[in-house]
Amino acid sequence: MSFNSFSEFLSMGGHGLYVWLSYGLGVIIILGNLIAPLQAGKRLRAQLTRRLIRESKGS
Amino acid sequence: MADLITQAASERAQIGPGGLFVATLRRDLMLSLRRKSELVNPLIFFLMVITLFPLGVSPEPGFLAQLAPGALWVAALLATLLSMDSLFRTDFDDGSLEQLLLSPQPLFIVVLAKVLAHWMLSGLALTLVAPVIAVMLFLPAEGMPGLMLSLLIGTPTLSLVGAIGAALTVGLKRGGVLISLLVLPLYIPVLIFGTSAVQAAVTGLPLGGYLALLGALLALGLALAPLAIGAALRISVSG
Amino acid sequence: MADLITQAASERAQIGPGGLFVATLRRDLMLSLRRKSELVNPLIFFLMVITLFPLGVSPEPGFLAQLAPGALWVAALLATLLSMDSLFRTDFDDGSLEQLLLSPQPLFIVVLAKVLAHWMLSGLALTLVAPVIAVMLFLPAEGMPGLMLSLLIGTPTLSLVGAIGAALTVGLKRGGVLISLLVLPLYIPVLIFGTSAVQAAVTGLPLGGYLALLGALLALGLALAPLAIGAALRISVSG
Amino acid sequence: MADSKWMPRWFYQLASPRWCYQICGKLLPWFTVAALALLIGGTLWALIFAPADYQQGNSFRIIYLHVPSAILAQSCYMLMAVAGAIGLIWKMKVADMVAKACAPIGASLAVLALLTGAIWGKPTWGSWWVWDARLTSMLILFFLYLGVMALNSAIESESTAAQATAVLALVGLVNIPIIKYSVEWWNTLHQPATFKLTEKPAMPAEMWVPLLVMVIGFYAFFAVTLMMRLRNEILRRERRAGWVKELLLSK
Amino acid sequence: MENLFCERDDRMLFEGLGFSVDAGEIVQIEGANGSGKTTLLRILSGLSRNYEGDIFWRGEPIDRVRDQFCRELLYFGHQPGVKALLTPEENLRWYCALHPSLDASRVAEALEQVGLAGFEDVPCHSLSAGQHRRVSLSRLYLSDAPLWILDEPFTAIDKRGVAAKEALIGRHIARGGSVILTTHQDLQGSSVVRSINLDRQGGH
Amino acid sequence: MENLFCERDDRMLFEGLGFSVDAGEIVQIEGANGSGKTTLLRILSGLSRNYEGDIFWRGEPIDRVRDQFCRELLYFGHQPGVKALLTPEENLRWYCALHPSLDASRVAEALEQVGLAGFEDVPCHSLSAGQHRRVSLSRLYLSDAPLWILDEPFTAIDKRGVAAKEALIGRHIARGGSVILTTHQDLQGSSVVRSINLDRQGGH
Ligand code: HEM
Ligand SMILES: Nc1ncnc2c1ncn2[C@@H]1O[C@H](COP(=O)(O)OP(=O)(O)OP(=O)(O)O)[C@@H](O)[C@H]1O
Ligand SMILES: Nc1ncnc2c1ncn2[C@@H]1O[C@H](COP(=O)(O)OP(=O)(O)OP(=O)(O)O)[C@@H](O)[C@H]1O
Ligand SMILES: [Mg+2]
Ligand SMILES: [Mg+2]
Repeated sequence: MSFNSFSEFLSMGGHGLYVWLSYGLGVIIILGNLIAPLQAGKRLRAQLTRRLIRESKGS
Repeated sequence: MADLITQAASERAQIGPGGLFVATLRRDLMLSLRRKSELVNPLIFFLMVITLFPLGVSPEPGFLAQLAPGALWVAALLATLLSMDSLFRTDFDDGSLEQLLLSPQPLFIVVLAKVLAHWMLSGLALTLVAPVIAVMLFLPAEGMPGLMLSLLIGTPTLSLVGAIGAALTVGLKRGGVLISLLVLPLYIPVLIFGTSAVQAAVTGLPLGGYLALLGALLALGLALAPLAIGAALRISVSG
Repeated sequence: MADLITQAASERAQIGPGGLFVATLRRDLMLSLRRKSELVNPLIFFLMVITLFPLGVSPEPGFLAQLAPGALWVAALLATLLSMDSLFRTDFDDGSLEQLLLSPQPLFIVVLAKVLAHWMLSGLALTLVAPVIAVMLFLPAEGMPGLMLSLLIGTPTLSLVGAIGAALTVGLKRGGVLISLLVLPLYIPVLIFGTSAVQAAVTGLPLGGYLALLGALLALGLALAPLAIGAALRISVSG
Repeated sequence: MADSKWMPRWFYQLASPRWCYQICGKLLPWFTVAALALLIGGTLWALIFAPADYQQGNSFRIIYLHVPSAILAQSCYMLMAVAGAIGLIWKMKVADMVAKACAPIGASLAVLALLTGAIWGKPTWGSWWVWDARLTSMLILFFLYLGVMALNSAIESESTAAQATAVLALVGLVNIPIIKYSVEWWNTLHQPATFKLTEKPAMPAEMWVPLLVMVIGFYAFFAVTLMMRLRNEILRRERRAGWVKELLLSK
Repeated sequence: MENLFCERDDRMLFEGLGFSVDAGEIVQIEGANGSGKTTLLRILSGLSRNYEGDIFWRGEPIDRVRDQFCRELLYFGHQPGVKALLTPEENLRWYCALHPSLDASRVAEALEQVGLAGFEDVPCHSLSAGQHRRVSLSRLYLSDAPLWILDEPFTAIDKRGVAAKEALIGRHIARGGSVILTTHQDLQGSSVVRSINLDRQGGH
Repeated sequence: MENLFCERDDRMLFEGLGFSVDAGEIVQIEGANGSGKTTLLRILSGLSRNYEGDIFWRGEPIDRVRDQFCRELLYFGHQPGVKALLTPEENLRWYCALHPSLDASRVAEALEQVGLAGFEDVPCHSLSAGQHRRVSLSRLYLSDAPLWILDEPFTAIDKRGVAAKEALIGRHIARGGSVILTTHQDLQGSSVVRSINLDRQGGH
């Protein structure tokens, strides 16, 4: 444990802005990379299923 | 009976010159945006120049800052010049230009719309990204307003003058004149006033005079260039 | 009977790969020379850049001399890049490229001839006028051999690599890519070694190492690029 | 393909989109758990327990994002080029899809490396950007990714797009070491080590162990997102195949 | 349109050529490849000014009434004037803005009539050669202009398409319009065709 | 040429199409605009690889004998492949270097036969539309290749020109060559024409 208090942890010895900005970006990019394919997958499945059902009804 | 036909046309809700202006502007913007792969996309060119200078010349901030005003303006000028050729050439090649010249609407409207579209994707776009690029070249913050204002007022003149050259050379299949040689001498004043304005801004001198000169050039261009472009187009297509 | 036809063809004095190379080289050179009005004529571009820098940046000899190696190399690089797009595009548009791909002769011969023609009118021409331009930019006389040698060895690589980008994008009507974006990252090493060679020559340091590196890049390009270009052309036309 | 008889069996299996879809589905939960555990544990360790650098203070903690993302951005390019080559030579559809899925991930990681580097640069060097060797070569790698993605999206026919992209990725792959060395050389020539990146051996164990954890975590995370994208891509391209129809309708 | 009179003098291609086009008339310019058909049509439409002689429109020299003439003319040249990057609909909309004789409200209908229904929003570069030309030809369906000048309008069009175009020309004639056209195919359905052969003329 | 067999499978345009071309045979691909004629010819000639199915040349899969096939093929596409800045003769000379089946010694003769005598050293951009295409067509006079694939070869050519081309195709057939072509005009003189209609196929 290299911090004595939570506020010290937040301020990161004066470099808080930089550290938290970086980690914020890191979280955004990692989550983005997980959420984007998940949602794309959901949309794709729904779309393909809808088309399949339409086609099977049509014929 | 024949007169009936003509009458029918005039009774319909007609698209006037304003409509034509908007339609042409939209069409040209759409064309450029769809053809993103256009080689001399001025923005890409701009970015390229900015990446290459530190790599090729020197990555030293002091030197780059000194270089920045001139390099930015030279890049803007080259980007405009290089994208100029295609302004009328694609229309000429696919036959749209003939149709355009056969329109009963005033020619200068279409011409102005085309030049405006060109400027929006070259001059205006450059003006908007210039601050970012200036930061990467370490231009002092005081220079920014001067840079943006001078680009904003100066680049439309570049587009207008360049279009005259493009119109004169559009019909040439072989040999003859070089659009760059025609146009470059006319660009020099804009370049000089433009960089002077930026340098004045950097050193904290007043830059109103330079901007007024750029504005005067623009007014002159707006008044005369559309006529010249129209006449040049008719001559080129007829040849 | 059908075999008779084929036989007749093989009995005739045939034009071999060497003949094809020469014929293509001649054709491309002729085409470029006839179309003098081509905007991105590398020489004109080069001259323009050299005129614009003293006007736009600063006419001071000391500053210009410092700028010269980088500016010359950046101009050479941009000139190559800008003229690259038309290397296969005109052939694609008028249908010659299809014919070229259907030829039983090895594709890399035609490709090499086309790249050579391109280089002769860009890289080689630039190398030949470079001393004049260098003098105008006050490059010290000691830098000349370095400048010319580095341009001579470096620019063919630019043409070869650029041709890969041109071949990859030739089929694209719409959207997406920028040949510059594809090719520029690949140009960086040549730019760096090239300017380093000139700067070494100016300061009197040995430049053999840089030239050897440029030579190695050229050898690599000569070995690999024709294959990549051929594959890219087939892919582009097929799409 | 007829003339690839000498390829081992697993290669054939990999080449089957269906098999690949299923195996990815089986592996995904394991990798997800591993990635989450490593990344969360590593981050806590990095932020709370690792000691501050005696020179750079706490801004040093950025390294735990910066270095893994930089390493991954490079590995990802290599994977993309190799997959592209396999697709080009053996006409293996799955390899094409892997290559296509790699590009956006790699580009985003390159962005992360660039941004964290830039942010780190401000307190350390006093400016957001300098034309330093590593920075420049990372920027160029990012441009390469952009080119690959742009080319892929510009070509309408999917097989043509995959082939063209593979050619570009391969050419770029040859060039990456050249860029790296040329840029480094250029920089050390003109700008003698004004800003030297901290060297690895200088780091005590309590600093580099969490770094190792983060790097492995990033690899696991990369595998997760790659497999998710790959599964989507397989579904999309094989939408006319019987097994996809069955799979979709069974739900 | 009461009286259109046209007289030309050119050195190489044709000399002393003179003819007039009345309302309800089709004039077909004939001639081998390179005999000057396109050249003549470009002169008549006012695109090319490299000629000697006089052209009259409704009895007036054409230079005097250029504006009126442009308003009443529809010209269709060798090049279709279709932007490959735009969709058929976008292409036509621009033409409607350009030329008041084209009726913008009927664009969809015209596209359907040339068989491009369903292709409205496909960029033209992924159309076939014939479909590409059909985009440009659909201007004929929109046009109220009395005079049509058509340079090889049937190139690359399939047989049913040609028949439809001929019917359209017939209707135009019936409404009192006039047409000057060139084509290497025979006009089949049309009745009032007067043809002018350029092969007889000049030294070619 | 004993046996050319070709089988294709494509999603949108045609499915399950299969045909073979023998020596001395003309196959005419028919279909409305946009029915896939050009697409089919490009696949057959090996330009387009976006297809599923097999094509055989003299009994071998075409990918195996690509080289031999190219040597024996003459392809004529929608775009004439003529450089506007070169003269007809220069254009042809390059083609002769490109393709061994073209006989360079007969260039002047071929140009005369397509009616371009006197235009040998005029740059092609000042030729008329039909003359432009004739430059490219004159390759047919030079070619010894057994298989000709011609995509609308008669576009913009005048009637006499079309007759001459048809005679030429007839002679090629008589010598044992084969021709696959598309055209929207009727073939008049030729006898051994088998036609394949793409309109019947597929869902288009
Ligand atoms: C935009 C700015 C930056 C970029 C693009 C960048 C890029 C990179 C790259 C590509 C690596 C190599 C990773 C590997 O393969 O091992 C790296 C490593 C590293 N960077 Fe940065 N960097 C940037 C700024 C910084 C700053 C400001 C610092 C701190 C002063 C820094 C410290 C480090 C350290 C300590 C390593 C690990 C060295 C090693 O393991 O070899 N970087 N960076
Ligand atoms: N590059 C392309 N991308 C997508 N679709 C295309 C492309 N080229 C052609 N098509 C489509 O494929 C179909 C067939 O085109 P093709 O050029 O083969 O027709 P065609 O039979 O030769 O017609 P035409 O008689 O007009 O020459 C058309 O419906 C067209 O819209
Ligand atoms: N730009 C030009 N410069 C010089 N001569 C030209 C030019 N354009 C055409 N010609 C010549 O003028 C003559 C007539 O050309 P034109 O295009 O009018 O022929 P056309 O009758 O339309 O033929 P086609 O049936 O092939 O379209 C041709 O012999 C051609 O060589
Ligand atoms: Mg004509
Ligand atoms: Mg076709």
